[in-house]
Order: sequence, then C-alpha cells, then structure tokens
Amino acid sequence: MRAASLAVVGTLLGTTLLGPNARAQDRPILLTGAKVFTGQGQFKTGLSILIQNGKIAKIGAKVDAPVNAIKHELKDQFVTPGLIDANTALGLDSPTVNEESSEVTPQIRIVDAIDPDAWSFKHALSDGVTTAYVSPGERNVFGGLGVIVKTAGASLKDRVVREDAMLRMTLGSMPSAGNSPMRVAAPNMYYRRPTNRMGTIWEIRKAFYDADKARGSRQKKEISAATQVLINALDRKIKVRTTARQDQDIRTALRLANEFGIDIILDEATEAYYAMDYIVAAKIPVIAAPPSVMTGHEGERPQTDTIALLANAGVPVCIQTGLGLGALPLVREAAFAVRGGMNRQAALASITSVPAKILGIDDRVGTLADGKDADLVVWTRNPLSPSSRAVAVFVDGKLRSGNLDE
Amino acid sequence: MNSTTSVLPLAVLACLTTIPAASAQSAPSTKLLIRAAKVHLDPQQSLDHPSLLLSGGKVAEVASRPDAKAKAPFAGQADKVLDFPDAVVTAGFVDAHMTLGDQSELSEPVESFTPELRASEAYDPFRKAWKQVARKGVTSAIYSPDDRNLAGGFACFVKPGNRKGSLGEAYLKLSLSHEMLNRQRRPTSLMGGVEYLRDRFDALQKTEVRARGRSLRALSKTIGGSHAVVISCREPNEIIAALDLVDSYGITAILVHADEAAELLPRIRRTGVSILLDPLSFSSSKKALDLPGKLAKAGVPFAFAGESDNKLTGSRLRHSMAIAVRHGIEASSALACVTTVPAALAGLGDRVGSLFKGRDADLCVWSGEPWNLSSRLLLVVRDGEVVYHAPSNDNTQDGDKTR
Amino acid sequence: MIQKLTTLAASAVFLASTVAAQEVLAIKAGTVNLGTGQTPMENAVILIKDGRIEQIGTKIEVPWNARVIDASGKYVMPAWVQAHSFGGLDISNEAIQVTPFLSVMDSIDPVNSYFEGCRRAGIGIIHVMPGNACAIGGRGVVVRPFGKTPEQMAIIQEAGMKMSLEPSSGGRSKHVADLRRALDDAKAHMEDLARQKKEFEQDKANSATTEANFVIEDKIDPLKAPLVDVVVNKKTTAYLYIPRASDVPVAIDLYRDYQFKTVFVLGPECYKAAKLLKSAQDKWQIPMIIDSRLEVTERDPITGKETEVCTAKAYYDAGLIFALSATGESYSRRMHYVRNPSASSARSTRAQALPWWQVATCVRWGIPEEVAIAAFTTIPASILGMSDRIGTLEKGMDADLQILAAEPLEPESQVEKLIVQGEVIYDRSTDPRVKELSGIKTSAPEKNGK
Amino acid sequence: MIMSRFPAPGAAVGFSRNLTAGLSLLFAVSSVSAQHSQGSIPKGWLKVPKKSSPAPKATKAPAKAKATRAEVEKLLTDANVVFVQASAVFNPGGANGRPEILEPGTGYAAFKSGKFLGVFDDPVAIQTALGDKAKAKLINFNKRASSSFVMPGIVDADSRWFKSSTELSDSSANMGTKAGESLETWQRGWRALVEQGGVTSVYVPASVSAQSAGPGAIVDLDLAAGPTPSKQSGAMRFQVASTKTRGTTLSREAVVRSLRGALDAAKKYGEAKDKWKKDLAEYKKKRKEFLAYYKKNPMKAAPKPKDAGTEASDASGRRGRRGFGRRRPRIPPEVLREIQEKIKNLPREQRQAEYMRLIREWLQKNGRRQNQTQEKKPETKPATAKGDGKKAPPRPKYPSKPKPNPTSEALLDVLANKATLRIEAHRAAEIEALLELVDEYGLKHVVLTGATEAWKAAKALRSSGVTVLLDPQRIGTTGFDTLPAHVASSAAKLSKAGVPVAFGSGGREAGSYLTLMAAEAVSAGMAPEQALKALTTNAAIASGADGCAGFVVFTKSPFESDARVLCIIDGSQVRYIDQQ
Repeated sequence: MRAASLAVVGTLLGTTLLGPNARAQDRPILLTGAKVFTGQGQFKTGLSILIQNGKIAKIGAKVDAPVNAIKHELKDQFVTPGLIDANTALGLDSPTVNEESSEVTPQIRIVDAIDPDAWSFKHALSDGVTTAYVSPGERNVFGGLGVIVKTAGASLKDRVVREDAMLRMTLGSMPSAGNSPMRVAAPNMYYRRPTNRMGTIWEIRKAFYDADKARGSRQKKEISAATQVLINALDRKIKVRTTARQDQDIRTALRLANEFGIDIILDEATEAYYAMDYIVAAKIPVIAAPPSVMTGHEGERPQTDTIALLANAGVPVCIQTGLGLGALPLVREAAFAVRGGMNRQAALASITSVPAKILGIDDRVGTLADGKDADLVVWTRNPLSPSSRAVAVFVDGKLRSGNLDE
Repeated sequence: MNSTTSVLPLAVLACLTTIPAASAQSAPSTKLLIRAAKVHLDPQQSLDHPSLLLSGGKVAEVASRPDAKAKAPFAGQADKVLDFPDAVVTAGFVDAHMTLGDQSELSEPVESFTPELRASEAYDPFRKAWKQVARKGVTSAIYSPDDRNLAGGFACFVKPGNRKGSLGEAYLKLSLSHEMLNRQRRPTSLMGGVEYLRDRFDALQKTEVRARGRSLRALSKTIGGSHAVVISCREPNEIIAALDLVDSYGITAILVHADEAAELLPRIRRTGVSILLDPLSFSSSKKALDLPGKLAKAGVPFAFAGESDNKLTGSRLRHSMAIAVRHGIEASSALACVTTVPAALAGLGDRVGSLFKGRDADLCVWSGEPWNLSSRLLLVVRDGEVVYHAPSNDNTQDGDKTR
Repeated sequence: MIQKLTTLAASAVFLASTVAAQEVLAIKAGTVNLGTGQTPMENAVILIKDGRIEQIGTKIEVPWNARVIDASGKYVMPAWVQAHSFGGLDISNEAIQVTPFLSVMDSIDPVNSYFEGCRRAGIGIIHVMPGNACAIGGRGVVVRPFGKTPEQMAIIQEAGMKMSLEPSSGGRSKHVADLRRALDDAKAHMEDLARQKKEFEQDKANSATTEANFVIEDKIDPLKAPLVDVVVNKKTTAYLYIPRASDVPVAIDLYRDYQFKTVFVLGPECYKAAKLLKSAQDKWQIPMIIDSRLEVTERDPITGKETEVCTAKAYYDAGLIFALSATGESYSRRMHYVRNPSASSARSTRAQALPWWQVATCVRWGIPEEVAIAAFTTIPASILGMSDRIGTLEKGMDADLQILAAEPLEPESQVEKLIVQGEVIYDRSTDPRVKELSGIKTSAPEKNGK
Repeated sequence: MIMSRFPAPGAAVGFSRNLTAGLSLLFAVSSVSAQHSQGSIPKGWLKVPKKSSPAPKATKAPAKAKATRAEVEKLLTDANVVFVQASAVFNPGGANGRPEILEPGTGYAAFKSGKFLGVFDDPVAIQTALGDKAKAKLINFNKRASSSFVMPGIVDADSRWFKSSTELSDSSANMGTKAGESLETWQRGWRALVEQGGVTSVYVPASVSAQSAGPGAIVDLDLAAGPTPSKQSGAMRFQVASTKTRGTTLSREAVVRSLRGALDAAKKYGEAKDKWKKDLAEYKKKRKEFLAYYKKNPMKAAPKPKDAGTEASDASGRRGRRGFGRRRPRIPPEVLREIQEKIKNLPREQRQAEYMRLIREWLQKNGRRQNQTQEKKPETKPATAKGDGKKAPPRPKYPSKPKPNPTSEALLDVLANKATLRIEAHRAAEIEALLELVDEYGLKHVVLTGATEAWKAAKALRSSGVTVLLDPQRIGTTGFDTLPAHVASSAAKLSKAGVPVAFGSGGREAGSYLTLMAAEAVSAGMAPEQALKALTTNAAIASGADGCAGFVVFTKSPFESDARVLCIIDGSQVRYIDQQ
C-alpha cells in the first residue's frame, strides 16, 4: 500500500513537475536554423544549439548531436538567452512586501514570502523571462535580502539561483511615508524615525556605524543576524541595491557609497539624466526603471530616452519591470528603450547579459555559450518588434512554456 | 484509495502527546447494553446485529448476534438495555483542532510568540456550545489556540460537555497564515514571521537548557517529537515556509487550513506531514472539494477538523463527511476522516475514534449510515453515559433544546 | 515649465504653418502607405495645396516654387484618428449626472500636455469627449491637436453626445433609470410641442387665437435641445460607454427602445459578450470603439487559472468591425503581474496612449496588420463621418499624414513629422523636450512640480 | 432547445388537473381508474410493489399502473412518450394531488411531454412485439446502474448564478429592475449544478440588497444549448425591512406600513392612470366647446402694448399663459454660453451650485419682466364683445400625466395576481401581520422568504396557502433568541403543519447540494416526498415558474450522499452524465 502510494507520488512528481511531454525532456535537444542572439552583438544565422541535461552542451556552426536528440528546425525564428528581469515582485502577494515592525530589517529574506506557483511567474515565463530578481519592498530603509530565482522549475529550492543576492536600501520619501514623529507617547509602532529624507539617511548611517563597531568588537556571538548582514555589506561581500529615484537621492547614494566603501547598484534612478555626469564618473551600474512608465512626480516628460543616454555614456544599465510600477513585459520595455534611441544590440543586452553581470550570475545565465544554463527563448520574429511573441521558453533545458511542435 | 491504512503508521509516530490514561476515574457505575442493526468498529470493520456492553466508561464487550431475533449476549450483565432494531452505531466523532469559545481567550494580542501559553487555561467546560457539540455526536476534541499568534501555545484534549477540565496537553500551535499578521507588533509579514521562528529555534540550539526562558523551554518540547506541532497555513507560500521549518528543525508537524496543498503534494509527501482540513460546507470552493480526493490518492493523512463557534456548531464534521462522499470519497474513508484519523493524529488512537474492546465508550447511534444526512442521530454516549437521546415520540430534532 | 515649452513649441509651429497655408508643399517619401489597403508606393511624391492632397504618385515632378520636405528613406502614412478620447480636459466630467447641455468646447485646454503627447504620437484628429462618469456627459468636439484656442483646434464643434453606463454614484439601475428618464423627457417635450402645434392649427382654423404662427424650434427648451437632437431628430450620434459585459444587454435594450444613432464604446470586460455585440452590429450596423485596455487578465473563478485575453482579438474572431482608441490611463501604482487579480483585471499602462503600441498589440495577438491599422485610421474616420476627408492618402483628401523614421511597427519608428491639413504641426527635430533629454540643451533645466 | 416543463400543481397547466384530463384511466393514482380497467388485466401483469428500507416511505397507492396491453401499446406507438427504467419514481402530484414516491423496484416510468403517466411493468416485450410500429423512446440502465430514482428536474429557487455580483448587490434596484435584462449566460462552471446536483433550472433574483426588486429570471440549464432564459418572468422581491435590522426588533407597524404603503401607492397609481385617461377625454370635450365658441365669435387681436417683449419673451409669455410643461421661460443659448464661461474656471465642486445660482439669477431678472408683459396681453380677457350672452369658455388646461413609477407599475401586476411576489420577513409577528395584509388585498401568488420564525406562524401560514421559501444556507441563523437550531427542523415543522415549503440555495455552487440540504430536513422529520416536492414543484412555484424543467435520474435515493446523477431527460432528449 505504502509502496503503491509512493509510486503514485512518483508519477505525480513526473506529471506535475515536468509537464505533459516529460518523456521527451530527458533526451538531448538540438535547435537549428534560427537567428541566434548569444548575448552580445547581432543576431547570427547558422548557429546550432545542443541542449543536454539542463545545460547548453554545445553552440556553434558545427554541432554533432547524439542520435537520440530531438531536432527542432526553427526556420526564420529568433533565439535569445532567457530574459533576466533585474527587479520584480513575482510570487509576492502585493507589489511591495516589507517587515514593518522595524525600519532596519536587513536580515529579512524575501524568499520566505515567495509563492512559487503564483501565476505572476507563469505570466513572466510566457513573456520570455527565465530569471528574475525578487526584491523586498520599499517601505523600509533596509528592506532585506532579495533572491534570484528561475521562473520555472521543479521546486523553489531548485529554482533559486542565488539566495541573499543583494541588500535593499531605499532612499527618498518612501521609507518615511508611513511614519509619524514621536511627540506624544507612541500609540503604535509607526511613531518612529525616519519621517523625512534626512531621517532616512540618519538611519542608514547609524546602522552602518553600529555594524562597524560590532565588527571590531571581541565577542562575535552577540552579533545579530541583522548586524551580520550589514557587516557583510561593509566588507563588500554583498552588494547594496540602492533605490534612488530623484536626482538628489542619486547623488546621496553615491556619497554614501564613498563614505562607507560599500558596493552599490542604483535602482530605478528615474531622474538619472540629471545626475548623468556623476553616475558616469562613479561607474556605478544602474537598474533602470521601465521606460514605458512615466512616474507621477516625473510628470509627462518622455523619459524613454534616459536608458539610451546612460547606455551611450557607457554606464552598465539594465531594465527592470519593477515593483508595482505598472510596466509592460520586460521585452516590451526593451522595445521602448529602443524607441528612446537605444540601439538594438544594447537593448537586448540590457535584458540578458548586462543584468546577468550586474546581478553577478553571468557564470550561469544571460548568454548562450557552452556550459551555460540552457535558458533560452524562441521568438516568432525579432523580439524587439512589438508584435513578436515567445513561441517557446526553455528553463534549465526543459520546455516550460509554449510549444515547438506546431 | 483508502487513506487510513497508509495513515496509521505515520500517525503513530506523528505525535505522542502525554495524555494521562486514567481519566475515567468518575465513570458512571451503570452498565449499559446497546443493541443495533450494525456497528462500525472502525471504518474498515463492521459487525451486524451487534450488542455493545459499556462499563466503567469503556467498551467492555462487543459481540454480534447471528440475527436480530437471536438472544443477545451479556444481556444479564447490563443494568440498562437500549434497543435500536435498525440503527447504525459508530464511534463518537473526534475534532482534532477546535477553537470554539470566546475568541479573545484563544490568543495573546500583545505578543505574537507565546509558546508557553496553554489553551487548557482558556477552556470553559461549562459553555453551552460544548453541550451542543456533544449532543451532535462530537465526543472528543483538541482545544487549540487560534491562528492569530505566531506561536499560540499548547492545545489540550477535552471531552465536550463532561464538566471536567483538560484531560491532557496536546500539540503546540504555530501559525503562518494571514490571521497572524498584525500591523501593530512583530511580525507584520510572512517572511518576518518565518525569520522570527527561525531565530527562536536557533536560539534553542545555541542556549543550554538551564539558560532557557519559559518560552524557549516550551518550544523545546517540540524538538525530538515529544510534542507535535500544528501549523496554520493557507496560501502555498505559507505552506512552503511551514515545510521548510519542519525540514530544518526536525519537528513533527500537522498542517491546518492547508486548502492550497494540492499544488504541493509531492513536497508534502516527502516532508511527511499530515493535514487537517477545514470542514466542507455547501458553499466550499471547488479547490477545497477536490483536495480530499487528491490527498487520499497521494496517501497523505488528512482529517476534517474545526467545529468553530458558528451556526453549524456540532454538525460541521458530519456535513464534511456527507459532502466528501457526494464528491467521490469512499464512505469508509470519509468516516475515518472524523473518527480514527483525527484520533491517531492527536495521538489518541488507542483511546477514541474506534469501538474495539477497551476503548472509551464514546459512541453515536444513527437511524441510517452516518454519512447520509437523511439519517437521524438517535443516541450519543460519552464515557459510558448517555448525553443525548432523541425523543422517540415525535421525530423532530427539537431545535429549541439544542441551542 | 511644461506649459512654457509647449507654447514655445506651438508658436514655432505656427510660424511655419502660417506660411504653409498658401504655398505648395511637396513630400518626397521613401515609402507611402496610402491606408487604402493596396501595397505601399515606393519613392512617391505627395503634393499638398490648401491643406488638401493635390496629387500623389510616383512620377510627379515637383513645381519649382514648392516647399519640399525630403522624406526619402522614411515611411509616410495617414495620421492616426482617435474617435473617442477624454484627454486634454482639466476635469472630464461635471458633477451632475445628466448634463447634455455641456460642451467639451468650453473646457478644452490647448496647452494641455495631452495634445503635445498626441502630436508626438502621430495622432492627427481627436474626438475629445466628456469622461465616463456621467449618465449623459455632454457634447464632444473633433479637434486637431494644436492651436492657441479651442476654435483654432476645432474641426467639428458640436460632435457626438457622450453617454455612459458606468454608475458613478448609487446603483446601476438608478443610473440607467436616470439615463432613460432624460431621454424620455426630451421625447415627451417634443411630443408636447407637436401637440401644441396641432392645437394651434385648430385654433387658427377656428379663429381661437390671434397668434400669427407657431414655430416649434423657438419653443424647444435649450437645456433639452441637445438630447432632442439625439433621440428625436437623430442628428447627433450618441457615444455610449459600456463598462462591463453585463451592461451590453442593457445597452442593446437602450438602442432598441430609442433607435438613436449610437456608437458603442466597449470597456475591457465586454469581450465576453462579443457574440451579443456581433449580432447587434449585424442587425443595426452599430459602430464600436474598443477602449484602450486591450490586454485583460481573466481569472477562472473555479480553478483560479489565469488566462491572458486580447479583447480586440476576441472581437476580431467574433467578426466584429471596430475602431481602436488610445487613452493615457492616469498613472496608477498597480502591478502589471497581479498575483490574485479580481475576476478580470485589465492592465493599464502609459503605453496605451500610443496608437502604434495599440496596433502592435493587435498584430501580436494575430490580427492582420492592415486590419489593425485601419481600425485606427479609416474606421474611426467613418465613425466620425469624415471618411471623405481623412483616414487615407488620396487625391482630394485632407493632408493628414505622419512621417515615420521606420515602418510603423518597428521600435525605431519615431514620428519625425506630423502634418495635419497641410500644416506641419510636429517636428521631432524641434521638439524641445527631446532636445533637452538627448542633451542637445547643455544646461539641465529646472523641473516642474517641485 | 427549450426544455419541456414538468408542470407544478396549481400552475396554468397544472399536473393534478391533467390527471382527470382524459388520460385518467392510465393513472396508478386515481382509484377510479383502478376499478375502471379491473376486468381486462392479464394474469401476473401487475406485481405487488415491494417496499425498500431505509427512508422513503411509499404511499398506500399501488406503485404500478393497471393498464391494458392495448393502452400500453397506444403509449408505445406515441413518439412523444418516454419510458424510463425506474426502481423508484417521485411524483409530485399523486393521488388527489398529494406527492408520492412509487417504488416498483422494477418497471418503467412513462412520461409524455413532461407529464408523468405512471409506472408500467416491463413494456419491452410489447415493444418488440410491436416492432417498428413502436415510436416511444425506451431507456434502460441495465449496464449503467443497478437501480434508478426518477424525479422531476430540481429547481434552485434562489440562485446567484448568471448575474455579476455588482448587479446582485445593486442597492438602487426597484421593482422595475428585471433580472432578465442583464444575464451573464457566458459564466462558466454552472454544469456542476446539473451533473452533480440534478438541478435543471434556477431562479435568479434581480437584486438582493435593494429593498425591492423586479422580476427574477428563470434559467433552464440546458446541457446542449447552455443556459437558456425561459420566457416566463420570475417572482419579484419585496423586503419589508432592510436586512440590517434582521437581528434587531422589527415592529409590526413598520412591517405593515412598508408593504401596505407600497400596495396603496400602487392602487393610487392605478387610479391616477385611469383619472388621466378620463381627464384627457374631458379635455377633448372642453376644447371642442372652446373651439366651437370662438368659431362663432372670433378672438380679436388687441393693439400691441408699447413694451411688447421680444420674440423670445412673447413665446415664453404664451407658454406661461397656456400653462403646460415647464414654466421656466426660455433661456437664450448665448446666455447659457456666458454662464458656462463664468463657471468654467471655478473648482469642480463649486460649479454646479454656481451654475444653478446664475441661472436662477437670470430667471429672476428676465422671468418677471416677461410675466408682466404677459399680464398686459389683451387676449387674456375673453372677448365677449359679440353679445350673444354666452360667456367665453376659458382655454382648457391640458391634464398632466402621472409620473411613471416602476415599483407601483410592477405591484399593479401583483394586485391583479398576474405576478408572484416574494416577501422577506423574519419574526412571527411580522409574518402574521403580512398574512393579514395578503388576504386583505386578496393576493394569490405570495411567497414568504427569510421566514426565520415562520414555524411559529405555521397555523396562519397554512390557512393563507402562502409558500415558504427556506434557504438552508442560513441553517441556524442566530440573532433570534427563539430560533430552531436548524432551518431543516423548521422546514420539517412547517411541512408537518401542512405549509408548502420550497428550498433555494441562496448561493452559486451550493446549488449542487440542494438534495443534501433536503436530506437534512428529512432527518429532522420532514416527509421524504414533501422534501422532494420542496426541491421541485414547490421550488418552481416559489420562483414563479409554471413547473420544473425535464427529469433527472439518480442512481439511488437522492437523499443518500453517494447518489449520483445518472441522466437528465428533457423532452425526449436523454443526456447521460458520465460516471468516471
């Protein structure tokens, strides 16, 4: 009986996790005849891709496939690496999730809040996104640790590319939004700092000072999980992803980076074009806000051009769909970047190889090369043309969305 | 197909709560003999034309007659004989997760992590509701802290309506479901809650026994399977978080309210937890209705639980049974879900939930099969004493009394 | 700042345009999409005189005095036509439920950045209407997206009458009742006048009056007159906004009862009633406009399965003939990927304000490109009753056209020039904001709203 | 296709009436028929019905028809007749209209176009004998099921399907709001109702949160054609008190006032409409005289006064004198324009007020002047110059039409007993008060919903013949100190007292469990056949339908939890519900 039910479970595993054509998935797959974008440069023709046990076994003009390989002839279709969305709220109940009992919660891990079966993942997948950075919300000064996950896979554990990927730090008005000054006796925990921009910065400084002290101190035991995270940031073991929208925030972020010697990455940076020279000088990578969205305080100005400006100035820049910004699917945002004057290669790179570099996972994803994860997307036409569709999406060598047979 | 067989092995190691065996001290002296057309000793085994001799609050003898005419065994030994020519006898129902009662009593609003609390202190045996529950055939229950605290405290084993207090300490109640979130205290988010629990469990490993505070000491009972843990989790992410905890700290766990479990069956199976389902109602979602079947298929132990304090108090388990049957579950499995399985999950498998010789004398007599709503409840016996006897003259359930 | 920039841009334009009126304008186009469905012409020349297309073809020699716009290598096509929009108003609705006597003419704001956006997006003709919040919102006006005053912008001053089934306050039956009462009033009013007229004739015959004559027109209550034009004289077209699928039957009943000239403006969820709409269109040739939310995430109430639907595609499959529209939804911090969306939730992003994006969306979902483009040029033109003037590039038509950097659906295809009635009303090379942003202006400008 | 309906007793094509209509000799139920065809029964034709336990106690009537071979042949040759193999049949209108459960064990139930003809012993032999002369459809389940329970299709008398929640919760609805106007027949998931619950038609209210709502919709759940709204319009709702006050005390006066108020208003409205007709006739007459008079002596144009108003003011003057329509003088458009100009730049909230103020201002300024000019108009005084003694008749006034009022409009139908009215009331006192009203106004088709304490008013209810619609969803609603713990048990009490009871789910998916709800009522002591009636014909009556749609065949007594729907029969169409 037990065995039987175990068998049942086994089959369940098969069906539920590998999808209908589970059998076929185990055999190697050979994709030929498509125009291929490897992560840089132009679309190249005449490249064949051999996918074997989850990795790209071989990519090149001349690939000899094993006999049992399933061959797909992709006549005039386009292949790109699986897209990488450098900032999302996939799998979360609400666009921004925070542990609000304190302003400084660097130890909180967003991975605990992710629902791997959420439809948001499936939508993202069908739009060609195979890797996504899921981030804590913006209501805390230190929001916590984000996680990088694949959008499909056996289980959440298998899907995680990097846990505790980056520490979220938020500047500007958001962290102080819900708080109220402690004038009278506090009726609830929201009577606390910060209540304004300066306060936010003060919280950051304080946190880092304390962490620095703790780093020096003798007894390592007392060091709390929270402090430990901050110490890692000071030791440059972990990058600090700094959300700064308006130009003064951007400048502040750069100041803080120098002051504490931390590795920062600019998040959203909506008004980057005002602080252009600073950013270029500091060579800080930017995870830019989606170009199709024009945020409220930015008024009506057409800022699709911002990303183009950054890219042309040689700043490593990638595109995010963001947390509740009402963005379009990632690939469409890239198209808008092109409309804003970015060239096509740069645009495609900014949703594949560049984010992979910025997130520090370029050893696994972001480009099509031997030994890389077999994450790739087959498109009906050039992905940047707004009327393209993702025909098939492979994650770790398995067809997770769409279908190649039709 | 039938879940129970695969349940019991699991359930035994599931949780050995420390229930004092001798709770029958004040059992009634009268020996009761009950004769009926049929008895379900447990969902698998049934006897025709049985006669059950109850004495000392236990099932003293069970024997079946060749047919209704034949002279019943041990008629002599009984002080009182109750005859139900064409009725069916089952064990009294067991509710493994009951949060009945004054809601404010079942959680501590100020602090969210309160494992040291005990539901037994909130238990008021004289509540009317308990009486009603008993009169509807629910004769054993685990009275549990509600879902509004990260760690609500320890539940207790009670027999509804017997005016005694708790009969022993049961599992520790944790909660990761949204009820636990409270914007006025830590945690305000699921991940915050998980982090909090991890922090506590780690602290448990760091600090040596003597240094532990009350809450840590309470928490420590769950390590090494002396006490099970019941975790309330609804959404998939909550379930996953729960399973992760179970895996990383080696606790024996039962999930409650896990209506979304369907997507995660393999994982649940691997981690080896059992599930307490909310009672089914006529307006349950399709997900909830399909889940029992899926769990049974996957061989995950599950039971219905949660006679909450609402309109249907007392009849919800029976409704669940009927609806589950209407939705394709085998009748015997359905019966198991309200008798043997919950008993086993609560570590009371050897006391309640079945009617073998030596078990507590908790039973119900029905005019037909218990899973048909058309059959009436004729008699309820708890610890050998009759707590409900349907008025024979007019055959309506007199509502005004059951209030 | 915005305002300054716009006026600056506008005035610059006028300088050009005032001259443009007399002279002949010649456009040397790389590719010309006539919008008539036939294959695009290569290296064609378009001669424009007095705001109209005088000649169009491949072998046309350019008159010596013509002002030449060299668009070789560029893509020329008709300007987009927006048959229903409520942009460019400060507040798009009155607080009263029934306000047929209002006119957008009085609240349209020429320097509203919406019109600047339209120019940048290549929209040549816009039917600006009151919003969806009132049962009867008032009259719309057809404008071109530039001019110093509404009068300069207006092409048709008293266009459609806006009606809506979106209950603003109170329940929907009350809302529908209000709407019907208003229409009935207008009808009754006219019947009453007709009766008086009749009686007056009798009186005259029996010399029971000394009045010379009785003119109904003089006696129409001006507050009711606009509605009278809708329900009795059937002069004005009603634009009826239908928010939900369950309102479609209501709308159809409304039409069956009053038989006024009407256009259905379909909300995002109406695709569920596509069949019903199709039958209505077959029966009564009701034109339909899809509001700008084209992609809808539908959640199955029972299984919880989420499916993405393209409303336009649903209509297309049902065989419906429709026009597209592009309204900039006011920015909302709502997720694009909703975890638990309500039964059906429509995405709303700024991209929806861009016709090329709307068309591309349709093509992406499998609607033929020419159909999608027609749904933003010729069909809206005919809905506005201007198919003899706009929508295509043919001899004698208004010279409403846009010059694109590339084929319309390519991401690079920015609008380089927009020409409406022979006047260049947008030129990317002189667009102040684009200049500023692409760093042509060196000094960083001060920001608005700070 | 529209399902053939199983007629409800008392409905236009009443079932009980059809008993006596011609076919009577075939019926198992009427003793008359028994005697009638006594002699001509072949030996062993009729088996004794065997009783099966537990539950449904069969009525005394013999389970099978005594019918001559000739009669059976007659039926078999009729193409509209369907024979269904049945181990048990529920017949809502049996012997003198009482419902009964026939349990022949084996045999065939015959139906003709939705009418139950009785249960017959195996007609297969005869059919084979007849050969291709046999047109009737013969359904047997030998392969599919050991037993079968045949009954009319179940009606969910209070469903929430096919309406969006926004509409159901439309608080502004009144009796003019019709549910049929915006049905969402494209909703998915309704099949479960048929396939699991054996529900073949549902009643959908127009609104549940308004105080009153117009005719509900009756939707047939046709597996082939999808949900098909039936022609007949369902019952209307009237709630004597807002649901909020359900728990609190609700004074008798309030109840009586609210409903009587509405009914009287309706009456008045009716009268007003008649009066308007009369007045119109009167007006015509008056005008004749008026014209006749001036024909003899024409009206003289008096010299124009010096300050004769403008064309506009003249017009308004005349209108003022004739005194019809709005008395507001004409406001020239240019004035409106400038007013709008004025208010254009005001903040939104001030505009309306300002607009009205300006209009009023203008009217005060110009309106009065016109009235004065109008006073000066000479033709106002009748021209009696020509002396034939008769005084000039005044210009007759055109009668004003009564304002249309949907609620009253609808209630008129109720008063004329053309429509069914659902009244929601809870306390016994209310209910009794209502019943008094009901016979005071002689209302025939009234259904009592809510009915929390109806069991207390059972006697009164019985005499009034009002059907009580119970919603088992609200089992044991508390908030009333003297409430039976179970709606089930109050259903039992009511039906024992002889009050017709109907069930409605009051939900969506819940509809598929109506049989279980009924089972509960049975366990509480309701007679099984009554419980079934409450699911079928009574539910139909409570929804204002004239009967149930088609038939449903269960694998066993529907009260048992593991009963499955075997097939649905509508007309002569048979649709099997696959059992995995």
